[in-house]
Formats: sequence, C-alpha cells, structure tokens
Amino acid sequence: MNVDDVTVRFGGVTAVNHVSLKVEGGQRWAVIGPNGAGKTTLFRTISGEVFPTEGRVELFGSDMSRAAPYQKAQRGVGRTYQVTELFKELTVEENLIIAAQAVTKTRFCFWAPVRVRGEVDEMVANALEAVDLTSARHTRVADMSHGSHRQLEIAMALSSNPKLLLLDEPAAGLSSAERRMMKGLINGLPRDLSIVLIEHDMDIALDLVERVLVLDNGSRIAEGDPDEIRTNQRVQDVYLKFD
Amino acid sequence: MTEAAVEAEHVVVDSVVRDRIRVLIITLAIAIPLIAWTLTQMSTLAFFTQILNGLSFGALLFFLASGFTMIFGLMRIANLAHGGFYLMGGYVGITTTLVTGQFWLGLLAGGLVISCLGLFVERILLRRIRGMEKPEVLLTIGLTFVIGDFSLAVWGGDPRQIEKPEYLKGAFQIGDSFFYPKYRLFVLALAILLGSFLFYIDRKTKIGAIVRAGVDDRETVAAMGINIKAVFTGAFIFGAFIAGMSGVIGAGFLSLLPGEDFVILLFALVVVIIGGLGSLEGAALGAVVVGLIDAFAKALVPELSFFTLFAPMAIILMVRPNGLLGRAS
Amino acid sequence: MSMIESAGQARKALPITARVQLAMLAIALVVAFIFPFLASTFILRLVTLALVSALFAMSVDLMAGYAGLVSLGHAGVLGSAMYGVGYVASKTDGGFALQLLVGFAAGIAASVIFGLMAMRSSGVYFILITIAQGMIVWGLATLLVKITGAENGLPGIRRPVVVETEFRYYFVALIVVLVSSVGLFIVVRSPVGFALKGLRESETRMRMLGHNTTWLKFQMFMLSGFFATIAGILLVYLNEFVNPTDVIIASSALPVLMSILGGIGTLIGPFIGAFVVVFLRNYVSLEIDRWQSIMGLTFIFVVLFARDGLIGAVKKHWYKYLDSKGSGPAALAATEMAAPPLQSG
Amino acid sequence: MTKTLRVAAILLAVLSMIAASCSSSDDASDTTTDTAATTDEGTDEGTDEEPEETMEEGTDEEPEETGSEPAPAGDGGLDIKVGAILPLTGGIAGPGADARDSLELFFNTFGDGESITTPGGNTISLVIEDNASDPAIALTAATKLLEVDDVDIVLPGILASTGTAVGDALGDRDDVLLLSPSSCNDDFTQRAPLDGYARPAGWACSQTTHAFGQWAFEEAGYTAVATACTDYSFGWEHCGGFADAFTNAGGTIVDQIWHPLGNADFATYSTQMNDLSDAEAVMVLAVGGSVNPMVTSYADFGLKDSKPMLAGVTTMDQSALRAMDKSVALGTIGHSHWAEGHDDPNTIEFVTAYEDATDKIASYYAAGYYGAMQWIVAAADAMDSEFTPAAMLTTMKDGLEVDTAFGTQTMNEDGSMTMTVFITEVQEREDGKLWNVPIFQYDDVDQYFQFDKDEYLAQPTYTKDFQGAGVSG
Repeated sequence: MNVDDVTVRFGGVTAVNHVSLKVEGGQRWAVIGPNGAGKTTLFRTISGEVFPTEGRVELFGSDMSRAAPYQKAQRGVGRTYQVTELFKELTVEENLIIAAQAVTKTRFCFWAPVRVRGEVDEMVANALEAVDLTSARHTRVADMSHGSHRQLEIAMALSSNPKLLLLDEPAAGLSSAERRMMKGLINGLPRDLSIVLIEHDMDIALDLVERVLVLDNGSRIAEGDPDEIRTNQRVQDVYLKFD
Repeated sequence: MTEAAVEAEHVVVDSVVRDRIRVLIITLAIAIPLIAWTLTQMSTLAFFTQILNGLSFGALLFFLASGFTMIFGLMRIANLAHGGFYLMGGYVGITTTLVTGQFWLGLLAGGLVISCLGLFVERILLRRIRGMEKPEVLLTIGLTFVIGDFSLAVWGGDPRQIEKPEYLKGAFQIGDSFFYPKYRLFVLALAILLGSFLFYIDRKTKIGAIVRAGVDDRETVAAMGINIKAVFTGAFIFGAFIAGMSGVIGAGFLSLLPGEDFVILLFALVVVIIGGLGSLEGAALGAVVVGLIDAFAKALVPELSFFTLFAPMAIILMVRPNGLLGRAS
Repeated sequence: MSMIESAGQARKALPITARVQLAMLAIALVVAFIFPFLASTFILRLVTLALVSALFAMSVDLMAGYAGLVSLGHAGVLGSAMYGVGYVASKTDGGFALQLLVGFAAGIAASVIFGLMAMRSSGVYFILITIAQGMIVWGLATLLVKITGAENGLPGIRRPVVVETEFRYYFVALIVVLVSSVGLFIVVRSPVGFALKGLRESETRMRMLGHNTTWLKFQMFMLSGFFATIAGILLVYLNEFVNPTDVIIASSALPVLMSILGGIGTLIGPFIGAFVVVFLRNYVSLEIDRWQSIMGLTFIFVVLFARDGLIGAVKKHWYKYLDSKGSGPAALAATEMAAPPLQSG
Repeated sequence: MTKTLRVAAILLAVLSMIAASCSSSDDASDTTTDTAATTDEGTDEGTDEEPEETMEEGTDEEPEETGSEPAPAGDGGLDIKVGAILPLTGGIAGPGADARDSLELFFNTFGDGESITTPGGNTISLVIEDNASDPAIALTAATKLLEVDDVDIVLPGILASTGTAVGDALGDRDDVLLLSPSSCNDDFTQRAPLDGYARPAGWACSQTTHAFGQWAFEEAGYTAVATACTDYSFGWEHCGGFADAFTNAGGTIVDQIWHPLGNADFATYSTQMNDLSDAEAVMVLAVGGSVNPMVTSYADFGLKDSKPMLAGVTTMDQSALRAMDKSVALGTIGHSHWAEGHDDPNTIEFVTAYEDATDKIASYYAAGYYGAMQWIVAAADAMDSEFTPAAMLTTMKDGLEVDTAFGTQTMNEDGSMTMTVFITEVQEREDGKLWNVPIFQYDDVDQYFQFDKDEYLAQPTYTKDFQGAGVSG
C-alpha cells in the first residue's frame, strides 16, 4: 500500500495534511497521535469512506483513491472499528460467514445453502481459530462481553483473508488482562499480513510493530522504529500535552 | 469520536451551499423550457390562474407537510397517521361549525381535538417504542386504519365539506375576466402566515434553537439539561394541531370521505420527500413544487396526473436520496 | 414449513424441537392434501387465498424481516403481474401461455424498476420510496383507462379448463406455493440470505466488509419480486379479475401485517400470519363493518407487545418448556461450547 | 413469559371483539346510523314532527299497496333468498350505507327485518355482505352467498368495479339471478348482454343523459355546451349520452374536459372552464368524493353565473347534496331517473318512510335498492311456476308493471328499464334541507330514447374517443 502525499479537507478544516505512508508486504505499522490528530481520517481515506482532497491512495499496485469501500475490501483490505459495529442479533458464526463471503464469488449465490460452500467454511474456521473464538461460534453476539466483541472484530476483518489489515484502536475499552490477551492475539497473526494499527496507547502500539507514524493536527511529526519514536522529543511533547 | 463529528459537520456546511446552487440550476433548467411549452398550450391569463391554483393547493400541502416534517426532523418518526389526523380534524371542524355556526371555532376545535389525540398517541403508544424506526412507522399506519374507521363510524361515508363564512364564499374579481375564489386566497394567506410564524420560531426563539439542536444531536440537548421528552411531546402535539387544522382548511375546498386520509398522506409524503425530510424550507419548496406540478399536469396531461406527481419524486430520490433540501441522515 | 424455521434461525442441536417441527410439517402436509375433500367451496377458496397471500407475505418478509427493509408498495409488483395476465386475457386473444409470459414479464419488469429506484435508500426513506412505487402503479392502474380498464378493472380472465374448479385450483396453488416456499427456504439459507440479515443489522458495516449493498438490495428486489410475481399470477387466476384495489396501499400493508403478526424474519411466520389475516379479514368483513379497526388495532398491539409475532411467542414458550426439562437452548448452551466444527461438503 | 401472556391476551381481545361484533352486527350498524342521525338532529330541529305523521299513514297502507297492484297470479309458497354485496366500508361507504338502510327499511316495514312474506304468500329473505369497496372481497362474498347462504338472487354492489367483477364471475351461472339497481354499464344490456342479469329500478349510464341532452337543446334553448366528466367508462357513457343527444337535436359540443377519477382539487378544471368563452353552459359529472370539491370550485370561480351547470346524475344526488353548501347548490339544474321531490304518491311514501328511519333524504342508491326489492316482490307474486332465476327474469320482462319508489316502471327484453327521466332543480324544502324537484319530465324513456335501436347499436360504445356521431374529437 502506498499513501502518497494525501490531504483531506472538510470545509475549512484540514484533517490530514500532506501525509505519506508506504507499507510494504508483511510490514506492521502503527499510526499514533493524540485525539483529533487525523488518525481515523487517514484510516477512512485508506478504506474508502472518505476520498482524499489531494494526493493518491495506491493499493496493491493500482490507484484506488476514489474507489468505494466495498471495492477496496474486495481487493483485500480488512478493517476493524473503534466502536464495535457487529451484527448483534446474529451468532458469531453468522457474522463471520457474512464477512467471509463478501470477498468470494459465493456472495451472489442464492440457490445453494451457505454451508455447502467449502471455501467460506474454511475462511470462517481459520478466523475463529486465529482469535480463539471457536468455542463461542453459536453464541449470539449481543450476549457476549466487550472483550469478545473486540476479538470478533478482528476475526471479521481476518475472515475475508485480507492482505492489509487496518486495526482501529483494538484495545480500546479493554481491561489490562484483556489488553495483554489482545496484544498476544495481534502478535500471533500471520507474518505475511500487512498491518496498520491506530492506537492511542503508545505502549501497546510500539510493542507490536516495526514502523511508527506519529500524527498531530493532521500533519506528520515523526516516523521511524519504535525505539526512535520512544525517544523522540516531539512525540513526547505531543503526548505530554495531552496526558 | 470528536474527529468524526468535526468531519461530519464540515461535510454538511460545505455541501449545503454547493448543493442548493446545484438544485437551483437543475430546477431552472427543467422549469424554463416547461414553462415556455406550457405557455403555448394556454392563454396567459389561464397560465397565471393555474399558478395561483398550484400555489393555493400547495398552501394546504404546506400546512400538512410542515407538521409532518417537524415531527420527523425532531423525533425521526415518519408519522403515517398524519393523514388520519387531517381527516378526523376536518370532521371535528365540520361538526363544530355545524353546531356553533362559527368557522373559526371549527378551525380551532379541529386543531385542539387532534392535538389531544396527538398527546395520547405520543405519550401512550409511541413512547413505548421510541427510537425504533420501523415499529413506529407500522404503529402509525395501524393508527391510520383505526382513525379512518372510527371517523367512518361517527361521521358516515358521505363526502363532507365545511360551511364557509359568507365573506370567504364566491370569487374575488378583478376586471371582467379575472375571477379567483376568495377562499383559496385565504388559504394561501394563512399558509404564508403559518410559514412566517414557523420560520420565526425556528430562527429567532429559544424553542427554535432547542428544536434545531435536537434535530442535529439529541444527546447534546439532553445533556444541556433540557427535558427532551417534553420537547418531543410538545412538537408532536403541535404537529398534530396543524394537521387537524389543515383538515378543517381542506374541508373548505376538498371533500372529506373515507380513504381521503391516505390520499392526503401521500400528497404530504411527496411534498416532504421532494423537499427533504425534516427541513422546513424543504416542506415549503416541496409544497410549491407539488402544487404546481399537480395544477399543470392535470391541465396538460390529465391521464398521467398521478404519474407526474410520483415519478419526479422517485427520480429526485434516485439522484438525491435525502430530497432537495434534506441533509444526510 | 416448520423445518424452514429451524434452519433459518440457525438454532441447531435441538433434537426435540427439530423432531416436533418435522412432525408438525408432516401433519400440515397431510391435512393440506386431505382437507379439500371435506371442505366447502367457500372455505376452499379462502384457504387458496390464504396460501397465495402467504407466498406474497413471505416475499415481502424476505425484505422486511430478513433484510430489515420494509416495503409498503410491494402490491405494485403483485399488481403488475396481475395486470400483465389480465391485459392479455381481457384485451387480446392471447392464450394461457402468453398470459403467463406477459404476467411474468410485467412482474419482473416492475421488480427491476422498483429495485433500481430503491436500491440506494434505506430505513424510513426506503419505506417512503416504496409507498411511492406502489402509488405509481395504482395511479397508472386508475388512469390508463385503455390498458387497465381503470376502476372497472379487467374482467374475462379465465383459468385453464383443466383447473377450472376451485377444488382443482386449490391443488395448483398448493403445489406452486409449496415449491416456492422451498425456493424461499433455499434463498434464506444461501449466502445472499445471510447477507440480507447482515443488511438488516448494519448496512455500513456490510459495505466495509466488501459487500456491494446497492447490488445486494437490487438482488433482493429481484428475488422478492420473483416470488411476488408468482403470487400475483396465482391471485389473478384465483379472482379471475384485477382492479386498482389490488394495488392500493392497504394491499401492500397487509403482507407486512401478516409478517409481523406471524413473526417477522422467519418464513413460517408470514405463512401463519397470512392464514390468520385472511380468515379474520374475510370472516370479519363479511359479518361486521369494523374490519379496518381490527386490522389497525392488530397492527398496534403486535408492534407494541408482540414484536416477534405469534411464532416468537410460541417459540419462547417452547424453549422455556424444554429448558425446564433440561434440553432447551439455555441448558444446551453449556454443552454447545464443545459443538463440532462446521460440516462442509 | 410475560410476552406470551400478552400475546394470549391480545388474541383473546381480538377474538372476543370479533365474537362480540358478530353477535351484535345489527346493533353495530344501527349505531352508525344513529350517530350520524344525532349529528344532524342537532342542527335541524324542525324535522322531527312532520315525517312522523306521514310515516304512520304510510306504514299502515303499504303492505297491501305494493302487492295488490299486479294482482298475485302465482300460488305463493316460494322461498327466495336475496344476497346483497354492499360497500359498507371503504371509499364509497356513504352510498353503501344508503343502500343498506333502504334494504333494512324494506324488510322492517314489510317483515321482521330478516325476511318478509309477500302479499302473494311468498317468502323473501335477505343477507347483506360488506365488500369493503373491493372487488376481490366482493368475489369472496359472492362465493359465500352462493355456497354458504345458498341465495337465489344477488344484488352485486354499487361500484361498477364490484358489479363487473361479480357479474363476470357469476354471469355464466344459471342458478343465480343478478339484479343491479345501481351500476349501469351500457353494454350489459346493449352490445354485450349478460345472461341472467337485469337492472330493475336501475338504469343504463347513457339512458338518462339522452333525455337531458334533448332537453338542453329543445327546452332550455342552449346551442353550444361544454362537458366536464370523469375520465372512466361511467363518465364516458354518461357524457356520451348527453353529447350524442344534444348534437343529434342540433346543438354543438364546444369542448370536452375529462378529469381523472378521484381527483380532489378542481381549480385546474374550473380555470379551464372559465377559458371556454363560447360555451353557454357546462354539463358536469363527478362521482364520490370529487362531487363537492367540483361543485364548490365551480361556484367559487364564479362560473355558476356565467355558465349554468347542467348536473349529471351523481352530481346533485342526495348522497352529495346532503353535505353541500346551500348557496352553492341552490337552483342547479340536474337530471335523474330519481327525483326525491317528485309528487308521485309512491315516491312520497318511500321518501317519508326512509327519512323517518334514517333522518336522511333518500339518494338514488337508496331508492334503487328499495325499488329492486319492490321488483322482486312483484315478480315473485306474478310467477306461476317453480322459482328459477330464468323464470323470474322472464316474468319481470313479460310486461310486468311495477310501482316502485321511482314511479311506474317496466322492463325491456334486454333487462333494461323503461322509465321516467326528470329534469330537476335543486330547491330548498320547507325545513331548509336541499332536494331535487322535477321541473320537466320525459316519460317512457328506454335506453335508446329518440335513437333508432339498430342504428344506435351499430355505433360503438361511448368512450372518450367516441361521444356520438355529431361530436368531433
């Protein structure tokens, strides 16, 4: 993925200001910054919910700056949400089936039962395993805990076999034990999967990734290895200003 | 969260201006050739009379639609019982006028009785399913059936009209050849009055500010310490009041009879859908557009008069799913 | 039909329930095939009407219950099919095959147009657009006198001689409705059926997952319209008449009522709702004048107090009973933790 | 659990409602009329005494009178069941209620409300079904009447649509007689006659307007008239009859305006009529809920003075007139086969009795259903054989003269009526109510009137495109 010099403006406000981000295959990135830094807008630009005012978003080698979200998802972008948006009245399995079939040809199929499609089953089973939810596959989502919702969010994103995974504050609202579990979970994801992670909590973010982009007020203020970022004075300032 | 909110707000502000200009241009582009063609089909005098016809019918529609759109804007309830309110309000007005001989009392009674009904509906029925879009719609459509049937039981199935006061009967005459019904001019004036009143409330008073804030963000209003439930009830009652009153007004030149509730509801729907649900300006614009389309279509292509009403609506919705002046929901 | 229910809900591993449902389905089928020999023509006609209405209600429920998109204009599709058949039968000398063909074409064409109109909207806007769609068909039916006969409708539609009697036509309707039900059963268990459920829960999320929801809604319209078209063709030959009352808003509201009364989001629900409503409606409106009130009050009561409809209530009761015996869903939830993985192939 | 209970409670409530309403269905309908009556009573207090007296006289004599005219020829003993499918709810519930009230009046006056014994000793009983103004329900009701109630005669509703639907379904059955006093499709008795079908006390849509058109030219002296009718078959036939007869007599139709069925706002059409400078008068037809808006708009636009209105049958009928503004309606010239202000003793008797029972002046729907029953009674008494629908129809057509509420009528070969057509004027009665009083009448009008039957049948049915040979499209 290559985000090339992207600017997003809403009316008079510039939410993202000339930001570039190039993610190689299998690389793991974190985008950090205080609230209102433009992290989510950058995410939304990548996933297609918002179109860039200037600049380009390239995915897997082609320009997809103005492609609709579903087209990007088809190409292999998976995304989780800060505020979990699951299909609450359905079971875990049904949630994953819907997610998985989105990128297969079977989604147009209305003449055969969903279970006959081996492809989808495999994707669902893999995703369940990856987030350790196999035992809860028939539980209704509304009956589950917040922590399990977070797990399921990731499973949903994974179940469509994405090549690029966008994680929007996967640890938000979790207890410290759950955070640890989540960290382990993300760490254990396949290494060939590129990940971009938004995280407000610097500690979690920096432990999980190889590269970090720091945003403030829509602009890039630093980029580098976790270690560099940890010691970067500007980053410290920005974070101190907030916390 | 905040970032998203800022984003959303700016999208709205920015697009509103651009949108309105675009709407204006498209409207003109369609309207001008149509007007030119129409003028070749009828005399200039008839043309202007038809415009008046459209406007005065639109005035009645504005009465209906403003209540509907206000309730929707604030509470997100598409109150399909609005047509039932109209019908029953009209009947109440007719009976009151028959008994007292006073048109104005009838107008008031129609409004008041329906606002009581509105109070009941909002407090007892709708409150139980607050915020659930579909149950609300289904409940109000059920309500329409009940109100319609109740009206049939009480007032019978004969078409009814209201006895107008002497000074509103007959035609207003200019010169030898121009006649126009006084009553229709009266309805037009009344609608302009109501419109100005509503706009004044909306823009200049505290209630208006609360209502507008409520439209944008209900949580914020609740957080401001305002009793949002009371505001909802008030708005619903007021909406019902205008609906009841419009029934009485309508009974002056249309008929009240079983089934009219749905016909008039559909007119109101078309108005607010074309104008944009929840927008007062939208209701005004929609009412004028629908009134004019109705008047001219009936004169020029009578066989298609329903089609000419619903087809533009469908097209507008395909192009602008939120109506001409509506905002993204 | 009960089996449809069980799979539609993805409530598995309830052997007692499944067995009971299977038994009930078998009984229902036996009754369906035996009772015409015992019933009067009048009752037979009502049951046929209920069967046709059930199919129509199921087609509406596919949108309203599964996808959460309530259409209050679906009688427009039903009516288009009816008018298609009626036009050929009444105004031309086309034979039965041509009638079917034109009826089908008209129904499907209406579905396509409706779908294109409504596929971008959702929620209340969807409801309002569909109301308008129904009204367009109604307006055309009322005003295009030369094609539709306006208020007088199109008389002279006749069933083929082989199935002329109510008795024989009942079996035609029964078989067509059964086959269509199986079709709908397959649809709701298919990937598209699952996607529709996702649409009901969150359309934005569906889009983010990679579903083209616009196309999905169009597909939904086509599927629902297909079954509504079949219902329309059955209905027009049942009545041997078509008139604008077939496409008024109340005709569109009825299948919605049937669905929510029986249990929205299931297939058996609309089926049961259709039988209740058809019998209520025809008996009540034949006996007393207050049918409209009863319909309206039923709407209100169901919406307020029994949103899962009759089926929901029965099911809840049944599961409670099973739980008390130690074999209900709550009791099974614990053991289900070790449920076997998905069977594929 | 609570939910289950609730559902059960609702079901119980609904069921008990149905049960309650079934057992007291008569009461329910009575309440309707009563409430309507009370509403009216509040305003016109003067009406109470007068009709009551006349009613007393009326009821005493009536039973003998109706039957005694055509001397009972049969041996009696026939048991005939009549089923009426009326729109008691829905868009035309008003006329439906009128028809039901008159049927109930008939059966209350001459019997116990359910059945009557005719002077000739025959028993006639009645079943009324609601069709909700919906042809599909009318069809179900017809099946029920035939299968469950086993009726011999069906009165198939008021609307042309329900009439057509039921007629289409029952037309080819020989075990039932279809009698339609109100729906009037010309061709059912002209170019495409239905078997087992007749219109006792009814009319063909163009039958009355033939006379009206003749009158407009010959008696009223108009030479150039416009028409404004409802754009569907009833409007075409009704207007066509007028246009054809008017041009045939020598007049010119200057323009024809067609307004859609169910139209609510008539300003557009009034404006168009205002534009027709060469029309001396306008023949106006509207139906149902469109009538009052049309007439009000006509007056409000000042047309009433510049171009007198010539009203179609439904335009100034009581069903619309009851709710019409006095200043708007007074003095309007109309026409119909029914004139409630006619001084024929039969008419007076019916109007008085009807008004006493319902506090409404009888509309043509009320008179029509009452008249149909009078026809059935007369025919039953005149029959000298076993009852079959065909035999009754033959008896009716066989020169039977029946004194109906309309006056004396006879039936033709084709099932249509020969009757009097009145030219009427809307006048104020002593008690302030409006009614139609005859100012001129054509007696013995059949459905071809001054036209030659064969030539007439050779021309097409009146449609929008054909309004008589003398009218240029």
